[in-house]
Amino acid sequence: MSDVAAIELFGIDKRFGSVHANRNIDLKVAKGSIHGIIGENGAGKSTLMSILYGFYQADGGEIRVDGRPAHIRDSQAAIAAGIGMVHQHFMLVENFTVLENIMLGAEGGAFLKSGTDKVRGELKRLEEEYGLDVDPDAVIDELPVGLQQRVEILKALYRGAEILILDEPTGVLTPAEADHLFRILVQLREQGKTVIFITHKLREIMAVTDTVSVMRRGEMVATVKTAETSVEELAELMVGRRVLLRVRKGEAAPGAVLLSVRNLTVKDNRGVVMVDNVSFDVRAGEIAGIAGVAGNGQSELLEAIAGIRKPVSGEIVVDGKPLAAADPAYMREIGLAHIPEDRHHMGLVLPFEEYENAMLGYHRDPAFGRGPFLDLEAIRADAREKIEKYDIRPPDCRLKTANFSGGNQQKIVCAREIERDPKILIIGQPTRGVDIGAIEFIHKRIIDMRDAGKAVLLVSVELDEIRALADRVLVMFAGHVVGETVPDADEKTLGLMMAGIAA
Amino acid sequence: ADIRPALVYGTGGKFDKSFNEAAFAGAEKFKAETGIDFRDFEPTGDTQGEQAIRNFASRGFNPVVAVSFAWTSAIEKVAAEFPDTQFVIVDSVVDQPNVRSVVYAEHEGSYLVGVLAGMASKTGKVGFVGGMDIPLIRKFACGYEQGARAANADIQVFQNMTGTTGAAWNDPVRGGELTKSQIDQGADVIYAAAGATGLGVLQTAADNGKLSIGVDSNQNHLHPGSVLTSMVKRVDLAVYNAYLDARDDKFTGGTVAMGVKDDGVAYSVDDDNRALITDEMTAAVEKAKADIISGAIQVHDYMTDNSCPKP
Amino acid sequence: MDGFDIFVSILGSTIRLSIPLIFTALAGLFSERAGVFDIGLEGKMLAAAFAAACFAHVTGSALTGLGAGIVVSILLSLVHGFASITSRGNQIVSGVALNFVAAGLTIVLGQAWFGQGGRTPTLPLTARFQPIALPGVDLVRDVPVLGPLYANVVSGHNLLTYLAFLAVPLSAWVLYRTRFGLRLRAVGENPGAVDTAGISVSWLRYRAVIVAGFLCGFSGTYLAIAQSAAFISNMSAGKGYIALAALIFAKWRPVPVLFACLLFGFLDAVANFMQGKAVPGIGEVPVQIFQALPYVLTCILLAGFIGVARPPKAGGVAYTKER
Amino acid sequence: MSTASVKLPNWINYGLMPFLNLSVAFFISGLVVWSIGENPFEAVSLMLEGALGSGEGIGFTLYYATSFIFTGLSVAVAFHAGLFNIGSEGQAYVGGLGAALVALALDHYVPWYVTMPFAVIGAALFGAGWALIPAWMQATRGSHIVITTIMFNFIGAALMVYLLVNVLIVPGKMAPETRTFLEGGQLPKLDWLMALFGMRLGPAPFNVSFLIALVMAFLVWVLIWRTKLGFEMRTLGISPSAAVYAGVPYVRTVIVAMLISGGLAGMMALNPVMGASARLQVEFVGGAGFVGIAVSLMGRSHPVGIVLAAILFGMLYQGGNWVSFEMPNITRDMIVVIQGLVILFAGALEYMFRPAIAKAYGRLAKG
Ligand SMILES: Nc1ncnc2c1ncn2[C@@H]1O[C@H](COP(=O)(O)OP(=O)(O)OP(=O)(O)O)[C@@H](O)[C@H]1O
Ligand SMILES: Nc1ncnc2c1ncn2[C@@H]1O[C@H](COP(=O)(O)OP(=O)(O)OP(=O)(O)O)[C@@H](O)[C@H]1O
Ligand SMILES: [Mg+2]
Ligand SMILES: [Mg+2]
Repeated sequence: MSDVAAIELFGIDKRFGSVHANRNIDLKVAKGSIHGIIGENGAGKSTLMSILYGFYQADGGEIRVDGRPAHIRDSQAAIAAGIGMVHQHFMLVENFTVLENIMLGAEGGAFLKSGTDKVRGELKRLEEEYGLDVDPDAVIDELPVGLQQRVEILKALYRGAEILILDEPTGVLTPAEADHLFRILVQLREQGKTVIFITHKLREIMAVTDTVSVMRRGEMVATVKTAETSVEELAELMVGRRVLLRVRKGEAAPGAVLLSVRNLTVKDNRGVVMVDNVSFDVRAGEIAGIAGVAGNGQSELLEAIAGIRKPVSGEIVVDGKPLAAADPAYMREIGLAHIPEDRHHMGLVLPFEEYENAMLGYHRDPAFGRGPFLDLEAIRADAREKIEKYDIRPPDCRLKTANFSGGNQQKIVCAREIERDPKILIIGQPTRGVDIGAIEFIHKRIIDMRDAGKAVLLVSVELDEIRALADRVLVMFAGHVVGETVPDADEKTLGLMMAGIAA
Repeated sequence: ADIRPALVYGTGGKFDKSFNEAAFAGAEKFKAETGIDFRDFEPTGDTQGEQAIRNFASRGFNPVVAVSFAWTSAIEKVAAEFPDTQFVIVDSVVDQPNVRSVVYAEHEGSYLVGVLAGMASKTGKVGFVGGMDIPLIRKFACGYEQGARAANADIQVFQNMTGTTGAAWNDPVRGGELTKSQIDQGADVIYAAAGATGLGVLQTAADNGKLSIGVDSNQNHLHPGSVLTSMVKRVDLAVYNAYLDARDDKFTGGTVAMGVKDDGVAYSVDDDNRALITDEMTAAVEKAKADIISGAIQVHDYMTDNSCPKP
Repeated sequence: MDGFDIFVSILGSTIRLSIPLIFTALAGLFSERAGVFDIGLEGKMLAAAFAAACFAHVTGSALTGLGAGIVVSILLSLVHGFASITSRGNQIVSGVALNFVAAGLTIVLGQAWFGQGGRTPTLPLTARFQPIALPGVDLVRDVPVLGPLYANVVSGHNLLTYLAFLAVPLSAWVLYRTRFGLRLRAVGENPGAVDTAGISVSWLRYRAVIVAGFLCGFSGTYLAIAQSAAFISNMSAGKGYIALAALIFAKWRPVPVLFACLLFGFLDAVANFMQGKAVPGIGEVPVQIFQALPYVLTCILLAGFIGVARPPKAGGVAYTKER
Repeated sequence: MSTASVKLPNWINYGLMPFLNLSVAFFISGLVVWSIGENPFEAVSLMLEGALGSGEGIGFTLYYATSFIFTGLSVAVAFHAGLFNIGSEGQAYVGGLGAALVALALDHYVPWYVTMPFAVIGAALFGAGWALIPAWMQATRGSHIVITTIMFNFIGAALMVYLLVNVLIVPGKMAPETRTFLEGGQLPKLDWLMALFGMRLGPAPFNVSFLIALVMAFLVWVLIWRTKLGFEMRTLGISPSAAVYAGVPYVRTVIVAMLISGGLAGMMALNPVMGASARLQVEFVGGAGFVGIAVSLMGRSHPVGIVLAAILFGMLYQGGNWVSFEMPNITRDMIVVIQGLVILFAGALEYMFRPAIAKAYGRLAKG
């Protein structure tokens, strides 16, 4: 690691319409270092890196590579400047082979013949050097995500990247794979290459980086030497205040089992088993939390319980009655409400006016209109009531939902589901991308639900959130519930469980 | 009388070198002779015809001639709305006092060109390519077949229709393909009764060194030396006569049938095809013509019973 | 005429009827594999036919006609490209619009220039692509079986026909063996991958639609000045859509495109031949059955009953980085 | 900064931009007219005169508009559910069969107002029937509805020609069409309506189906914005994933939306078949299904917008007929060109001016 800066950014600014994704950002990345960047969802990390990689154009600011001003008009220029990037969402052509993906853009001539031989040779070399082995003739579609990411890394290395950007690479990796990745990163550093590494996971930052920068709401709030900081400090920097918000909550008074999952197995869209023979119960008056690293089957589990995804086998028992073919409408009818983990994708229809979203999913309720018709007056009155009660701002039920901020959008979803007064509430990532004030409000509501004797199942990748809310914690890893513990269990135990190491 | 003549073509278009162009020629002839100009209109679709006919009538055009059976219902309607306007429909019959219906004995004319085809064919196989598959075109085909058989009892006649909608009048590509198919099957004289589609028939026959027979207008000049003859149908006369009668206040309604006898249908001979027709052929076809006029030959009209006699 | 002669005749006809489909379907292939849906194939073909006929008429040269057909067709492609690549408009709507414009404009201009109701003047033989007799035709004509096949099916077509058959392996080669082809296939599946590889998505897609225009230029020219001797209004008569069907039927792959087009051409040829003839045991089969068959087959394919037709993943969507 | 996500006020989105787009379309049309040696201003004034200059002209304009309202609504309903139905053409064609069968069956026995409801149902059922298979294929087999509806347009055309030529044709008649319906099978003209405004309808076939179209426009409005089904359709149309979450049954909603869309397209047949020609003819739809796409686009898929856009296209049609009659050098196909340009500029190039406008607006708003 030297003092020469591989990358310097001055005053980078970027807006997407009304969203100010990057605000006047300065950053310096030392040559031959591993530089971590952390920040909450939506903080602007990907945007910044995409600007560096020429994928987006900044509205203002300057980029220097190796001390020289670089005009990175497009990715071509970035590649020429020795920058490679592994995107958060892979940029692979899924029906191409590994070979074709690696060649794309670096074919080495108008005809493919000569290029393929070169790629094969180079792949062999990289495989030997870093242990990055992958069958060059495999079709991407058929590779597990871990290997797909490896292809992305190979792509960058094949193009001779001196500076490698990895945007949340570990989200899709098993702990073993992640460890392998870290070894490769260290190896790259030893060869004098520079690595920029984005993650949410503070542990990873501590484990592998030399320097870490923290982003919050589009701003670069700090850059510190990893050796001189701590997880606690980073967390505080990231969120802007002490994280461990302990909501006041009394003792749980668990009652009868309301929701019971029996030997559930669920596959994702690609046909991969994501939930593998999982069983657990949730009782009235308790919050069961499911902790785990993102992508370990929590999403699929929630979707299966909500009736959105058909399980392969197993059953879901509500209030003692096993359900045959569940669908979301039926689940709502029997008193199971669902706050989905992605409000933009599922929970809301953004172009709808607020009141329309305030009844989404409950629109067949006779209270909202007789027979086939909608009673707009009743619906709007109901929406206004919720706006009032949840302090949703601006208080206008005729406003397009897209025009509400993230926190208020989440309140719209919460209000809709909680105010139905369901028997069972299942929640995914209730406070993702939500500001502190709204977090507290939402947490309070969830506790109220418990205290009112409802069964609450909470899924969150934020361990702190789980520990603050849950009465008992189930840990999911690789599709299994690997253990159950109390929320006060020490962080180390929990972390190990989440990594699938201890039982 | 002072007249403002109007003319509405069929959907094949004014310059189809065939049916519609014949009508145009009649109107032009009238104009040249009398100095009275006419207005014409080319509808591109069925729904447009009625509007055009009515437009002419309501603006005081008189007489209004509509060529093509496609305007039958239109004339029925509009003639009732404008009882003081005189209408002419060609190729169809509308029974109203102010409508003159001009129909042709196409079967007779087709019989004559059939005789020529039968004699000109070396392979003993001749073809017929029709436009839209309607009784009228079957009438052409049936007359042709009878004539060809009269010339050569063993003749084989291939028969194809281009289509079943109005587009069939304007599809030379398919016309050519059907012709090629008939040529491949051995036909060496092909008769096209298909409006503009016939252009493709004549073209393909010429390209393949075979003979063809034109229709409605004299089409011999289109491919000199390849078009054996044309079955001319004097649509020009229908238009010309209507205008003339109207000018002379002699316009009458009712049905006018034009056959071989009144030169309403005929086979054409000119410099372009004279070399193709031998004296023997001339003799035979002239005899057939005389026999038709005299009644010695009764050419069966398909439309009387919707069937064609098979040998 | 025996069965074999009929067979030879139908094969010859199949080839003639397939040629415009082959060019057009290949055009669609390039465009759609690059992620730009093109239901304006019909319009491009028509416009090219018109331009080819006009220029062949004025200059008396078939090659000039071909050049004009190609240029006009590429111009329309560029409009489609502008709408769907640069303006990120709806590609279906753009295609529909161009079909309208081509159908109308060819007639309006044709009528204004030639006064023949949208038709162009009939071309002399010299201004058209003429049949080419391959060497040895007369020698082998009388050889049983192979002779007629060679003389009537293989030989005796015009230049464009042979080009169409060349275009298929050439397209396959371009698509699977060249840099351009690799990138083109990639951009239809995941334009992000292409973009992050430092390749301009827009320029790549523009090149793809230009190739599509180029190929439609051939199909239109074939219609007007090889297969016929003039432009006739609406002479494409839905062939663009049949070609589209063939493209789907072939699952967007070049060699299967050839066979799909030949199949659909064959159906058409059989329809022509079978007209008015009775099939033993069934009776006369309405021509409409043959006309509808390509579409019915394509639907059956699309319904997944004969394999799955998976369109290029990014097809029909404009590429935007910023939401 | 990118302009793609700049929000613009409604008057720009729904007023200025469509106006600019239309203006360009007409400007280019004018160039075409000018290039063939005719006077575009004369053409425009003739067009307006033909379309609006007399009771008869207005009658024709509204007659054409009626067809476009139906097909425009048809496209819009599917569109709200996220489905691009370009099969309205074929659905209307087959719908004509439904209307004609009812008219042929009843016209001897009952007056038109008894026939009418059955004809409406018949036309809608047949149109919906023709949309059913593509809908089913989209819903359950994932076949792209754009492609399948194109295919079904052609299959429908083949079917209808077969039926007209071989089954429905009047023996001995030339044209492949049914017999003329008696009065009991005809929809009466709206002379009285025109008379209210002091105009004479003349022979224009402006008929009762216009009123049916308006009723349908209202019902579509109710359906889309006032019913649970409409809410589900819109949810599905905007966000399929949210629709899953909300328990909107995908297969059922897709099929129902397409059936309604096909039914509306089918009803279009009432206008030409029972309102104008009083018989079923080949190719009577004449492209109205495709015009429906343009109408729906221009009307922003809102019934009021659709009615207005349909009237605009009706004016184009009737005005175009008039122009081609008065200026023989301009064939009626000029209208096809104008339509194409309108679809191109108001549809596909909808956002052509957006960046420039957004920039100008941004500057204005700031300054
Ligand atoms: N292409 C885009 N168009 C419009 N807005 C965007 C786009 N990409 C990102 N944004 C917005 O910019 C902001 C920053 O997003 P970015 O993806 O950079 O965040 P991030 O820090 O990478 O978050 P995460 O941890 O979830 O990946 C967010 O509000 C996001 O919604
Ligand atoms: N996609 C969008 N389209 C239109 N307007 C938006 C969009 N996203 C945000 N806005 C507007 O920008 C404002 C700021 O949005 P942002 O998500 O940054 O709010 P925030 O400060 O993070 O709020 P919160 O704390 O509630 O999350 C919002 O109030 C909203 O009006
Ligand atoms: Mg990110
Ligand atoms: Mg926010």
